Amino acid sequence: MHKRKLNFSEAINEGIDQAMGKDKSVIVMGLGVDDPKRIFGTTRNLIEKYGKNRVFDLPTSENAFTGFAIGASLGNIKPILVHQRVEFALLTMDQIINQAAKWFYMNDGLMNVPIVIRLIVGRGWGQGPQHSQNLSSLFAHIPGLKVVSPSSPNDAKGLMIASILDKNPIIFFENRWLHTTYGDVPKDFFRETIGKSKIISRGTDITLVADSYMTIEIINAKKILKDFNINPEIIDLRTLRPIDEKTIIKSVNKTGKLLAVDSGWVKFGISAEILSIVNENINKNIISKRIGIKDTPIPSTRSLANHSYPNAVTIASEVLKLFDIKPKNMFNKYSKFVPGDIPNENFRGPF
Amino acid sequence: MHKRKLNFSEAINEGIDQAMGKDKSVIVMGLGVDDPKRIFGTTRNLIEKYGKNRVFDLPTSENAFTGFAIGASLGNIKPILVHQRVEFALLTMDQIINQAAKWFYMNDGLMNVPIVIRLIVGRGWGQGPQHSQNLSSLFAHIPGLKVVSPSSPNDAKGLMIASILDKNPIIFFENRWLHTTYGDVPKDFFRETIGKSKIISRGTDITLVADSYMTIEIINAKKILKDFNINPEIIDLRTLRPIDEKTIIKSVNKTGKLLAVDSGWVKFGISAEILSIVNENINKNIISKRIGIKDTPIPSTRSLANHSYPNAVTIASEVLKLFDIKPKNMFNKYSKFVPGDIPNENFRGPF
Amino acid sequence: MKVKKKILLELYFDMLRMRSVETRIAQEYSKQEMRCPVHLSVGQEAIACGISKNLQKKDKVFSAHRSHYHYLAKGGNLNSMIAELFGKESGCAGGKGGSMHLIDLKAGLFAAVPIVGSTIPIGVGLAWANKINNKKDLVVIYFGEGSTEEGVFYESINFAGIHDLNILFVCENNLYSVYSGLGNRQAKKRNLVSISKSMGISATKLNGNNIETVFIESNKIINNIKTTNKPHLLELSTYRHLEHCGPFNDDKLNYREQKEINYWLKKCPLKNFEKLLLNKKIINDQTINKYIKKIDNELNQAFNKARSDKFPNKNKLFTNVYA
Amino acid sequence: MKVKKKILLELYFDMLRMRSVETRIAQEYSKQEMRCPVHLSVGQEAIACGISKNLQKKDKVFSAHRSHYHYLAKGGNLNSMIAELFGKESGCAGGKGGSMHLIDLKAGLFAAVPIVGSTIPIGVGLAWANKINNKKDLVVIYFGEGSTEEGVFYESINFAGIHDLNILFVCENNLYSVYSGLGNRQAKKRNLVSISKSMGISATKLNGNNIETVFIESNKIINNIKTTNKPHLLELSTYRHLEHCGPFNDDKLNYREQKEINYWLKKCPLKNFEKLLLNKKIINDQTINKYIKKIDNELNQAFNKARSDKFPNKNKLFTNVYA
Ligand SMILES: Cc1ncc(C[n+]2csc(CCOP(=O)(O)OP(=O)(O)O)c2C)c(N)n1
Ligand SMILES: Cc1ncc(C[n+]2csc(CCOP(=O)(O)OP(=O)(O)O)c2C)c(N)n1
Ligand SMILES: [Mg+2]
Ligand SMILES: [Mg+2]
Repeated sequence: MHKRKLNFSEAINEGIDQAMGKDKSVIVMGLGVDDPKRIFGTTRNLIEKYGKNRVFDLPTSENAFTGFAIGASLGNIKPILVHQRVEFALLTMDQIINQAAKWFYMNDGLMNVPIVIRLIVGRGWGQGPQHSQNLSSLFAHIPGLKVVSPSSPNDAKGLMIASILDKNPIIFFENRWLHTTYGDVPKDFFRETIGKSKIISRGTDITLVADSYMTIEIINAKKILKDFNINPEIIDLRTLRPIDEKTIIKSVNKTGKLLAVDSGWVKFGISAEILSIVNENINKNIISKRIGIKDTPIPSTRSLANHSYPNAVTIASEVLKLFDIKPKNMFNKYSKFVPGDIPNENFRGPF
Repeated sequence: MHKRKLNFSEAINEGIDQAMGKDKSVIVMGLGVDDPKRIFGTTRNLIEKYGKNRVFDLPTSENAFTGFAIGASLGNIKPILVHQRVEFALLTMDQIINQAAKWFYMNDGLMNVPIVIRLIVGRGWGQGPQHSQNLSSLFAHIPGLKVVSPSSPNDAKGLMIASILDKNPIIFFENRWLHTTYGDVPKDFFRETIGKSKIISRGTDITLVADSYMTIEIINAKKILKDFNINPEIIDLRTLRPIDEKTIIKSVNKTGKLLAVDSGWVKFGISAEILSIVNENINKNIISKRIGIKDTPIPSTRSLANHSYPNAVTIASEVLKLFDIKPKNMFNKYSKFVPGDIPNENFRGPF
Repeated sequence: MKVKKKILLELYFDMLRMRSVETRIAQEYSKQEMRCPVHLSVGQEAIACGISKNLQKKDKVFSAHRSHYHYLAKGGNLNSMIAELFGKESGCAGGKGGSMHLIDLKAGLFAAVPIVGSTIPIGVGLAWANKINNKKDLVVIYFGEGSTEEGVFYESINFAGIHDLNILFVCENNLYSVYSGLGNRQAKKRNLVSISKSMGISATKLNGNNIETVFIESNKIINNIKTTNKPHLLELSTYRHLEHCGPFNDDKLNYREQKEINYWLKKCPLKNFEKLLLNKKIINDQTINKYIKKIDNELNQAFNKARSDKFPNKNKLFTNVYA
Repeated sequence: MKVKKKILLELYFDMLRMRSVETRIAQEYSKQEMRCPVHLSVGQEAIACGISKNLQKKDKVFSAHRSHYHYLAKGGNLNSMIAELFGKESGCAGGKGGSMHLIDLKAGLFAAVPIVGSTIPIGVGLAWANKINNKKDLVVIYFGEGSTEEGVFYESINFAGIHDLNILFVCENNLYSVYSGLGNRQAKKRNLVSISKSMGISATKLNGNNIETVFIESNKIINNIKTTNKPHLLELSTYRHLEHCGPFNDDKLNYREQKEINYWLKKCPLKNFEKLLLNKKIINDQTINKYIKKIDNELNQAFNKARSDKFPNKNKLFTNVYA
């Protein structure tokens, strides 16, 4: 397949665009999907190509319009709904958890609900407590939902297409800090498998597991760990529900050590599930640990927010602790791996 | 302290009643708090004693009235809000997670939000997918909330009083099947400590951990396990956030085995946190396992719902597996420990 | 508009059948074979019967917790409904839903759910899909006046108004939400019809206990929706005779004044219509008895069948979680 | 009612000050020291200034994402606000909130949050507490017209109407929610004043760009609320001059027609009031310059202070999670 570099938001855009081109029933809906910013570029050109009848701006009525998406899906429409912040979806938990997740089950298979709900999470720029949460474990807990959370442009496109083609309600997480990151993406209409994680790099000493943006940080952490002769195996979860237990178990069985890096809060979070899977399935002593967003609401000021989130250096330091290595001045030495309050030079405030 | 037998709902009622008697700022609000059924008896006599100005029935506007509770708490009122089903609280997740949980933090300590939100969970009687979920992990995940989940009438009263006296937003879980269970309760105005679990019975062979109604089931499971010469230690969590790590770690360190029984779904659930705590803190091989509600929406018909929930026999069987014992006919032999679709003779439909 | 005798008889039969179904459920309920909550609609027959008579098979209906009449009047299968209440595999939702999750796709009863207000936006979404797909089918969304206190109701009618969707919103105003009267729930001066109009969608309030009124007026309204492609909201005053949930009369609880109860019992849609038809000699006792027998037979069969049908096998717990 | 000269001058000064604050923020923003989203209110000065002039210190105000004017006009501390935008420890929320979480308890600015509609029920809750506690203080809740599409808005005014709470609801209708005009969001025939009245609470629509109108009418309305103890909803038409979020003018994006923009720029509340006062010889250029200087000084100080103030120490991350 012919590939070229796209950034994450271009990859999502291309996935949606191709799916809309192939299937007239696919529509896009959400606040601002047709506005000049086009949801961080992810809905670029769609209204121009597919018109007002397939790209819908909406009233600020999140709870109802999640219901509209469910209802439309019962009428042979495939809605892709997007919230610019995961927090807005908290207004819609009844529709997502009580209705969409259970619809197919509660009518015992008569009608399914094929919708994709895109939830944008993460830091942005000084967004503060109500605009920078992650919250993916709230959705991953619910049977009936599938929860997808890619880290690379390739997977963003491939999983977006897979989500649109899926027959179930899909929660699709996008970290704001990924939108401006580049990677190879095939031009074709292709899908990645929902429910399969990916081994980003093989290693022998410890298994590092993450999803979404934190995958970028563990890849950087690996570079740091090289200086200490530690060779981690890196797993990008890609899907949170169903979670790919096999790959995790196999890897930790080999390395004997595990650090699960959580894109959200640790307590009752994604990383808890990972440790439990390992614990239930591997019958030997595994040194394991979690790291994630600090257990507080997330402050706006960068002087505090920078300490809220894990980064390559805090991750590497955590790994080193598991090897009983306690080096000094990690932050000075590896400052180039500490992102500050923007992920890269392409990223500008205020969003 | 003088004690007598009360059932769980009477104990809650007494706790609220005494708190209202001592503090005029305490009010009760929710759909039906003053109606003939009085929220399964838990708000009995309150309107008669404290009048219409402290016991409020409300319009069916859950999202807004959660906001009313928050706002009232800023005006020196202490609201106790109740939802007869946890599912109704899904309409209020913005107010609970974005607002209440973060209020004190986001104004850096200027104003706190002392509210108690009572969420009734559990099976009832053929309630089906939208009226019998648990969902406690959704709340336990959120810093800024405290999450309480008692199993005994004593703790129901003591933790209710502690919750009302607390300065933070408290999510108070009550399992419907507990309301009709009896236990000793002191007459006095007393509190139990939020954040402390309780060792229900000491044992040596395995640690069984649960909260809420599942504590009843593990106590019964212990009776079954006696026949197999297995002596479990039983921990009743009582609080989910902050969770009492110490007691769990100490117990599992001793027994070397762990079964966490989840009142909700297992994946990304409460039991995942328990296994992770053990895994992170105990540096030896621990045999551990989770059991909870089956990973599907919960059906109405008893012929299926009876298989959704763990019970003493499925719990005991799971424990026996960890000891490599695979007895037959467990269900026949121990049928008296299988609850069917009602918890006891006092319980009647339709709710 | 004068309603034909044939139609009058059918409307009467429909109402009698509805009433008999609920009465039978109430009688049998104490045997504790139907082990799920039931919200019976006794007293509210005229609404579902009157409206459904104007609906076509392809029109779609959404309902909430009190859905038996909406289901049956739209042509829902009685056997499947009773079996669902019994929790049997032959139930319309395979036993997984119970009374609060009725469905009959053939009849166009698309969904009923017990979260107050929750089906309203879903119904709107289907009507929206119809518009996108150039389908003219009507969507009827039934809800109680309690639902109109939920924010999602306003969000939904706003959207229906913006996009001119083919929807009939039907508010059955029976004055109560569980045990709560209107006093604690709605301001005295509140007026649903004028709220609706101020949000840009036309609306009407009618006596929901008069089957002729409901039938005739909803006929006009439905025709109007189908020709103008604009939504309409219909508020119907009515009263439930039994308790909110369960098989009994709960008047002894005194949450409703005896005077009020008497007033509404006198306005019983079935009794009054029967009296009218008897007076006008459109029916006689013989016909009524014939009807009763027919319905009783149907009910006996449905209950016997439900009773003897199988429970779903325990493996069914795990089926249809994902499509 | 004729407004005293002294008051006219104060209103002018207030508006000029508001405008200058936002303009300064806009100028400084590109230095990327204020690293949080800012929603500037340029063009909407008359509303907060006119209303706040009628408020007492003990009256409480709630706001949303576009809150700078509500905060300052109510007497919020400028230094604390600018420091908050800089993310400094001396900020009104210790740097934890940023521009979208202003608070000044002394001034009665109780809370601002960026989830659209979310403070509305919280403000209602405070007014409810006031009623329970027999306090007569007024609660003012500001929100944009976008908030009136959220269900929680309706749920909230319904309750305020049932319980007769002392609340002034203020809807600043600037025609846009981010880049979206009213077309996709509200039916053409929608009328907020009449919705509000149909829900049982009185309401008025005013020109929000005329400070005298806002001041005089809100004075009457506030007095009326305080004597009748009944809520009121005030809708004010206005327009924002800058982009939705951020420091720039974004007219080149063409989501608003140039004709419309010109129309509203001509209706600039500050310019027009200034012209009026100049014509009436109530002020002259000298006074204006004096005002400008005074404000500039205040702003220089606030920005210098914010710039030199300390960031919160990293331990502060963990403080005030629980009370
Ligand atoms: C969101 C939500 N809140 C509360 C309930 C509890 N509840 C069940 S039925 C009902 C009454 C609703 O009244 P109405 O809509 O008027 O319908 P009616 O029962 O009168 O037919 C309530 C409040 C619920 N099911 N869902
Ligand atoms: C619940 C929710 N949905 C969407 C958003 C995104 N958002 C931020 S400001 C805004 C505009 C709201 O418009 P309006 O209420 O008219 O206020 P204005 O910006 O015009 O002052 C929106 C939609 C949000 N913050 N919260
Ligand atoms: Mg009703
Ligand atoms: Mg606006």
